[in-house]
Amino acid sequence: MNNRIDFEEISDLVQATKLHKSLYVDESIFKTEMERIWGKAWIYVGHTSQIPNVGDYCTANITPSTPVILIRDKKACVHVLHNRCAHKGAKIVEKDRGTIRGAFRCPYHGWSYRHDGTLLRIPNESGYEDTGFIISDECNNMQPVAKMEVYRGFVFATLSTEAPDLKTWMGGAITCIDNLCDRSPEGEVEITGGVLRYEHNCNWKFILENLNDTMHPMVVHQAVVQSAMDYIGSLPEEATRERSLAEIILPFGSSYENFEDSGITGFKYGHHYDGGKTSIHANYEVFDEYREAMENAYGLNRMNEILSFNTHNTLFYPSLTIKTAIQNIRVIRPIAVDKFVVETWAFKLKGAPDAMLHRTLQYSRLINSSAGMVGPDDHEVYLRAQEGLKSPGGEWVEFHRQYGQDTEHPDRTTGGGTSDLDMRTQYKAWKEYMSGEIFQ
Amino acid sequence: MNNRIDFEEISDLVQATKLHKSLYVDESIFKTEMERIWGKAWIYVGHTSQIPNVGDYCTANITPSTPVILIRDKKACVHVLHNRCAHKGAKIVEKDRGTIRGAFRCPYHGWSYRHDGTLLRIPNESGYEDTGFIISDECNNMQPVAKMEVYRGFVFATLSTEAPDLKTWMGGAITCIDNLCDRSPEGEVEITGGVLRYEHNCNWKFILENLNDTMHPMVVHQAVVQSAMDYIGSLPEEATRERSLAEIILPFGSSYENFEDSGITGFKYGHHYDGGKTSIHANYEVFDEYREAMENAYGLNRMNEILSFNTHNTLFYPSLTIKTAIQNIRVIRPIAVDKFVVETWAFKLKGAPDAMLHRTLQYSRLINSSAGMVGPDDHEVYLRAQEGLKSPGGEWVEFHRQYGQDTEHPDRTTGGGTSDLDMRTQYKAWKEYMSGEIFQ
Amino acid sequence: MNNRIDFEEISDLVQATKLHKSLYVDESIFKTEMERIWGKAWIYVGHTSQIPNVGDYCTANITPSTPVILIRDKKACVHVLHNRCAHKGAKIVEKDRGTIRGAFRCPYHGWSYRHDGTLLRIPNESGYEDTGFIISDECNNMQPVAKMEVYRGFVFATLSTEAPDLKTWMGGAITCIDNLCDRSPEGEVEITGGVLRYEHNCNWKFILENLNDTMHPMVVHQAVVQSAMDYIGSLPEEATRERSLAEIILPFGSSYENFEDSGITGFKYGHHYDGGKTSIHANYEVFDEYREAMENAYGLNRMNEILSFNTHNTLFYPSLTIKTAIQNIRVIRPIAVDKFVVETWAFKLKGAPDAMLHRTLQYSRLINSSAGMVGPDDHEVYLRAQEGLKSPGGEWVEFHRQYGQDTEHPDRTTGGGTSDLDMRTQYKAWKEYMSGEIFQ
Amino acid sequence: MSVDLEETIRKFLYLEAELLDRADLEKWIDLYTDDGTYWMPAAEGQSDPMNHISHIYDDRTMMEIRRRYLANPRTSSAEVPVRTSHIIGNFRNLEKTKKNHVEIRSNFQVSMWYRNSLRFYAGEYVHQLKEADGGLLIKHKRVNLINPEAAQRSITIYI
Amino acid sequence: MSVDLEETIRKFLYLEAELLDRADLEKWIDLYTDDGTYWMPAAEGQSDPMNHISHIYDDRTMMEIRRRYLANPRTSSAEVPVRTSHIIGNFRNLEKTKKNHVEIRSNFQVSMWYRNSLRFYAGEYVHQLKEADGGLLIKHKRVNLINPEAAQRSITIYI
Amino acid sequence: MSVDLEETIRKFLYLEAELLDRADLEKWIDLYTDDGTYWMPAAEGQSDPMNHISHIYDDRTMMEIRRRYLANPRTSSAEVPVRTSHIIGNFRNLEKTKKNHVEIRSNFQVSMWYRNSLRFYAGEYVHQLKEADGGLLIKHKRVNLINPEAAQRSITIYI
Ligand code: FES
Ligand code: FES
Ligand code: FES
Ligand SMILES: [Fe+3]
Ligand SMILES: [Fe+3]
Ligand SMILES: [Fe+3]
Repeated sequence: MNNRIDFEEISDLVQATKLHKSLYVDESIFKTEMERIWGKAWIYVGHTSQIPNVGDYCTANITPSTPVILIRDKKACVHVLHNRCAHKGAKIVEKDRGTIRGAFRCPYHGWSYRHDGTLLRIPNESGYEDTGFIISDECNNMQPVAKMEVYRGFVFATLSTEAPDLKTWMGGAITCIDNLCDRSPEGEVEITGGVLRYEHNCNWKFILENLNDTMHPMVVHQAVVQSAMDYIGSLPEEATRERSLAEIILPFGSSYENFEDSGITGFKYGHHYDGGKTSIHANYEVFDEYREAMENAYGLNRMNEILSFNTHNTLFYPSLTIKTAIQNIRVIRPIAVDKFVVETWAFKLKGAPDAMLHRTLQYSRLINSSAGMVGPDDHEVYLRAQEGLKSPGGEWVEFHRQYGQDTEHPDRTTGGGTSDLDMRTQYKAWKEYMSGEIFQ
Repeated sequence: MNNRIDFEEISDLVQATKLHKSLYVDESIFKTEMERIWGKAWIYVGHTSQIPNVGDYCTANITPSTPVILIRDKKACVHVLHNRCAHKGAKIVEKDRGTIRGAFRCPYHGWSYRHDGTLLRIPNESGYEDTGFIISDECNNMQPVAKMEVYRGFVFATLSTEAPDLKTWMGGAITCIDNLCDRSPEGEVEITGGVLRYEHNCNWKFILENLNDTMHPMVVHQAVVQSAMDYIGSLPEEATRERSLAEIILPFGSSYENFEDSGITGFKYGHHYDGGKTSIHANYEVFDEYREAMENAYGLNRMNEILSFNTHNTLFYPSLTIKTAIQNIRVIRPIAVDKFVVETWAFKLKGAPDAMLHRTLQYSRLINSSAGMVGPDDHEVYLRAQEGLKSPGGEWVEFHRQYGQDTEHPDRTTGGGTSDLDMRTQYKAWKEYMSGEIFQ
Repeated sequence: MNNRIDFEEISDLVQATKLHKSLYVDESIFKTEMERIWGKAWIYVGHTSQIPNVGDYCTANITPSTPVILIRDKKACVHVLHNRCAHKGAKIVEKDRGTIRGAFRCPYHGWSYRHDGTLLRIPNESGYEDTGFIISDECNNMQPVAKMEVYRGFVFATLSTEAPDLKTWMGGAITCIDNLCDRSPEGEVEITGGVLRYEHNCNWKFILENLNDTMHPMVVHQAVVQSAMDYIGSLPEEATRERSLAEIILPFGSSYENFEDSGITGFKYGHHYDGGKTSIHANYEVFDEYREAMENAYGLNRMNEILSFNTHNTLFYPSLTIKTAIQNIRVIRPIAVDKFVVETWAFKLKGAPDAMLHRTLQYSRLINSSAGMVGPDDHEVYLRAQEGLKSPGGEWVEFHRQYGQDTEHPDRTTGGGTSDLDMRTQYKAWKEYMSGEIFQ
Repeated sequence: MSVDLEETIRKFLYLEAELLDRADLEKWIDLYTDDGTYWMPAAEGQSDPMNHISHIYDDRTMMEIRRRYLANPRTSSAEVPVRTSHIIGNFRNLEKTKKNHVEIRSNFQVSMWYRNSLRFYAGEYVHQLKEADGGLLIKHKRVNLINPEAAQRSITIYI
Repeated sequence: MSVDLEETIRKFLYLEAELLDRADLEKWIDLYTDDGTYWMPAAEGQSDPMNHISHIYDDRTMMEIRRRYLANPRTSSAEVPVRTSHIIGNFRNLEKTKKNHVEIRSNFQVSMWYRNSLRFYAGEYVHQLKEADGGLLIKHKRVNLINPEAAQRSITIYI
Repeated sequence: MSVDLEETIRKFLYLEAELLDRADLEKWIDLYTDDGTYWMPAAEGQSDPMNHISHIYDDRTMMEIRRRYLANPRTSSAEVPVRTSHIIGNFRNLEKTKKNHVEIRSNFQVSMWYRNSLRFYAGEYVHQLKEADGGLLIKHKRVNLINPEAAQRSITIYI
């Protein structure tokens, strides 16, 4: 009934400069990942702005078989509960989001639960008398996850009671969440404008490797950049609106030098970002109205500090990646060894002009949508790798770039923007989770 | 090549008042069930009224990989044969039903077999001379199942040579088959009006647990009952036809008290029924013409005895459930750990007015059809449980209701109508079959 | 992570006159076959006429997870390369065929490779300096298969370095390739007219058993032969064109005697053919223009020798079967235990009239197409066997026909045309491959 | 039969389909005559809704109950909405069956999204229509699935 | 080209589809001219039925044999019936190709139920039609599947 | 609204579908007005393309880039061609929205073959059309999928 892999096998699979192909295609490795990584790490569930009112809930899967509910109770506390009736195990809610008025009610036999998951009522309860059933036993509640914490509205949950507290786990990468929120003149962000879900027919790790893989855009996205440039070239001089629309695509053609300059910063537990001082999105226009609001809120210096901290993708390994300068996030939801879904959500910076939200949504639509002009080519190369890695024509995936040349700091590691530091960072964490070295 | 579970594991999975969730979601348990329960118990194959003439056959699957043929031979004997050619294993017939004129003929090399499965002819047989092939060897026949028996037209088969005879196995539940047949003024029933097949995307045990789970209708079927009552409320007084049509739905809103009164009766091997003295269908109209025919056939006392024995669902564990008062049956055909098909068949009571058949069919259509207003909500909660039981947010399914309060009789156990006696009865049998305690 | 079967188990599964059903339905046997048979035998990849020019390529799967590329390089050498980038494993080409101008270029990070697979360039290569990465290491090339050889344009590849050379492996069956090519007045054939792909939802071995199973046509193809004869009977005398069109189907109704006469010849490694002196296609018309070209090319005697060597199907076990007299081939591509694809390709005899190619294509269309009148009935009986062999109503597939009556020659075994010599030949090889007795 | 009539009928059936796609069963029922019926047989060429099982055979009573049922917030099978798109085509065999009554056949394909998966229903419609007050009403709608005998998953709509 | 002609052609193609859906190949063949042909190419944009393989390229001889074959009780692939429903739409590019001959393009989707599973065929039809005796006959029907090069499962019908 | 106009519109939409099926985006863009837009919302009944995410919301600028992008030989997701067949039907609710502008609704089913598998998209079109120079142009096309909120696989075409 169980074919998990041994701890000893793990160390052979992840070496200093190469990974074994089985990481991507082996079902038992996937199952083990679901237990030891996704079943232990802090996983992003949702944002409190999605559930502003009492009883509002949204749902998510922490692992493919761990559906949970994020809900706000009558005292405005938020809870992350397993979406499972304590009676005979029925999933309590089926929709992505909604509002629970009064109490949860299981659709099978009508057990009801408060917003915090505690049992409220069992219909015809007298049948349990003198049977050894203890109605007050906690096992009769909808179960909370092992731990949940909220940081500036970002709700994370873990299935491990041993996980360190959320801030410790985030480490230095927390500055990216701070930066995102600080980009609001009010210091607060809210999710708005719905969600895109993009089904990927490949292993979940491909997208994490791709986020800060700066060697790929020049190749994978060459066609769309050429197309945009070709179109721009065809425009009459006065077509400024068209030109500026088309320019949203150009950063994907940034040179290797540009990318090298942006640098990569890695943290414990696999988190990392590229950029910092600069990123490929550093040149997007700053709207006057926004600059004014920011300066009013923070003063010139602090404003400049905030806006000049420019990261491209920040990964909170393994589930959440943030584009601070764009104000969107992507969330990874694994499904099978060769299937996962990416959710793209947009943030509104409170107090910022609507035009910024419009740009965020435009970016999501053109770049991250399954019907965009960037995501599908990334997906295509993942598919190619998913198929190619089954082949006996090779055993390994290599990641030597700038190996041995990273700089260690007390709380982080930094390296060149075209290095494989992002790979080294995440696979160090992968190995530690999988071999049980981090926490149980 | 084999990952069956050990006998020892079984006892941990089924406890006095709770079941482990793996029973519903674990594929190796499903495979083991197919061998040890479905591969041993008497499984309902069909009814002799489906094959009235020589050569008539119908097919069924005893397990997902055990296709069999029920056929009537030239002497009017019925046989249950494996649907497999002795030569190279081709399935001989592909349709659900039909008539074999003369002999079975395998579509591959033309081996032919008599209605009883014995080999009739091999084309170009001379090639077998002096090869050690013994044409008269029984292994060259279409193989019969280990045992088959017919009771009042109901054909059961078992793949176990050790199974007790059918009547012993049925025990006291046999009275329900008797009652169904006795409800015919001629003492005979026949299947008519075709079959509905309903694909369930969940474990087969959910429907068996639901049959006499009297705690669910008030909740699961609340909406349809409300709808019918709301509609009835909207009718003008004179709309008696409409009102009586709508009333077919009301029993699904019976109160817990009503259900409690109907009682549950359990037998060895997992069989059980609710009702007896009364059931939720006890109040359906008895047609005058029918009452007359019955009284003529049986006399008043015996007629009343027959008609007052009112059971709702009688389960012959694990494959057949009968609604005597409705005159339909449902047959369970497992397919995978999360898939099975339910067949709904209607019986005509010979000598009864057509209106009774019409009502049976109407009931099947409205209640049991995949497009009905009752079945889909039952299916929905099974789906919820199938998903919820994969969650780590709980390990068990509980069934404490009235635990320790059942009454033991020599040949049966009785308990309250809202008790979990139905669960206790079937999981006792499940455990005995799975641990090899009943018969091998 | 691995559930291959033991060598000892193998010998029990294949006995002198019967095969165990698990060969067809057990997934671990299928996986083992892919390693030990398809991962070792010489597998047909394609024909050099498909890639006439520099850079032309076509692709194929040697096993379900072994995609390879057949390509012609600048010196007109052909190569069989694994379709996998050495960097991170992406499949390099995705289409069935095409032309690589200049060099292969991986779509992910742009590594480029010469036509022979050797690494040409890594973009931004400087990142690999001082990292221990050795750019000249062969592991950075697109890997060639273990061995490849070409015989008269037929390209075979093996994943085993221990395989004997191709001619040795082909043994006496090689005369069929010679005969096919010699049927061209110029001694050369070329693939033309595209390919038909037919998805079979059953185990790959069924079609190999069927090729020279002469006991099946009279039964399986009885309907189409009857239909053609019925149609011919309906024709007025003068309808000679219609009659001759219809006659293409008649050989499938050949009598057992005819088939017996054609004989079967088996070779080491599982190869075999039926016919030789004669075959069911021996009576197809020889076009005058063709006869003339042949006589001019070869002289009368040699021409007669060539044309009178008449085989029906010649199997190069396990991947290629040739109809020399028809000039088409079928190629087997396994996908899963119950799925494979058959490709049908037509050959043009260089120097022969177009009418012969038209007939070849007509034959493929009517007989081998998934929309033909012969293939679908073969497929139907394979489906029946695939289902029937899961049944517990029998354990074995028998093949006694003329057992003990074959004639052994130094390099081949001959037997009656309706014998099971084809089965004995291929399952001897199956057992040797699977038990590791042939080569590793 | 005039082209105009057929065009009118097409539009009417498109309207019927639109109401189903919008799940507006209240208006949809109004398209039926008081004695109107909806039939989805469970066997190929089924001749009889009474003596043989059907998937659905609803008169207006059952339509009225079903409409309420499908809209009821407690109907757990409807917690997740069903979304459909009907394509009706191949209109043919328009004939007058009796005074003010016509019958027309068409083919349909219905794409359905439900519980995160896509499903398809296909087959033939037979509509018996009644002309009344210058408009049309449905006397009887028969839905001949191409697979009426197949095992069906839950069907919580009219097709 | 008149709207009337196009409407007539539509009705004619609906009739053709109906005969296929009813598996009435006898009547279906009668819709073809004596030299009529049915072609399902095996490659996108295939120019030639003779020098390149096709899935089907039947003249009336092969139609006559295939009709008998599919109806023969010994045809094991037809023991379980095939059921289909055609939708034809997007009629376009109606043009006169020569005297009494017109060509029209349309799109089709065919839903098929066979051996307990649902399948779909989709693509484009090109019909070459001949006007004769006030009626229409099919001179040539070309079936451009959207996936002519794909591995196909058994196809035991005309699409 | 005249039957003639509707017939003209149908033909126009069939032409639009044909250009999509032939992947002739150059001609397809020419069917749009200079300020024309193509919208595939990501939510049922979505009211707004600006403040809510969409799958696609392209003006001519993005159409022009996308057209070049899909035809670029370096677009790896387009190395294997996408093949489609559109069926448009159930035309309805034709109405004049302002001078020279009409709106029409229809249902669609698109069968797609891509990377060796068949996919289906279904839903409702809303076309806002402008009459110009005796011909029609698309001012706005809205594609209401039946499952706009579903997780989608890569969509490398206009539907
Ligand atoms: S399963 Fe939830 S109340 Fe019974
Ligand atoms: S498999 Fe039945 S006759 Fe050969
Ligand atoms: S995977 Fe091929 S270049 Fe990186
Ligand atoms: Fe990218
Ligand atoms: Fe129920
Ligand atoms: Fe054959």
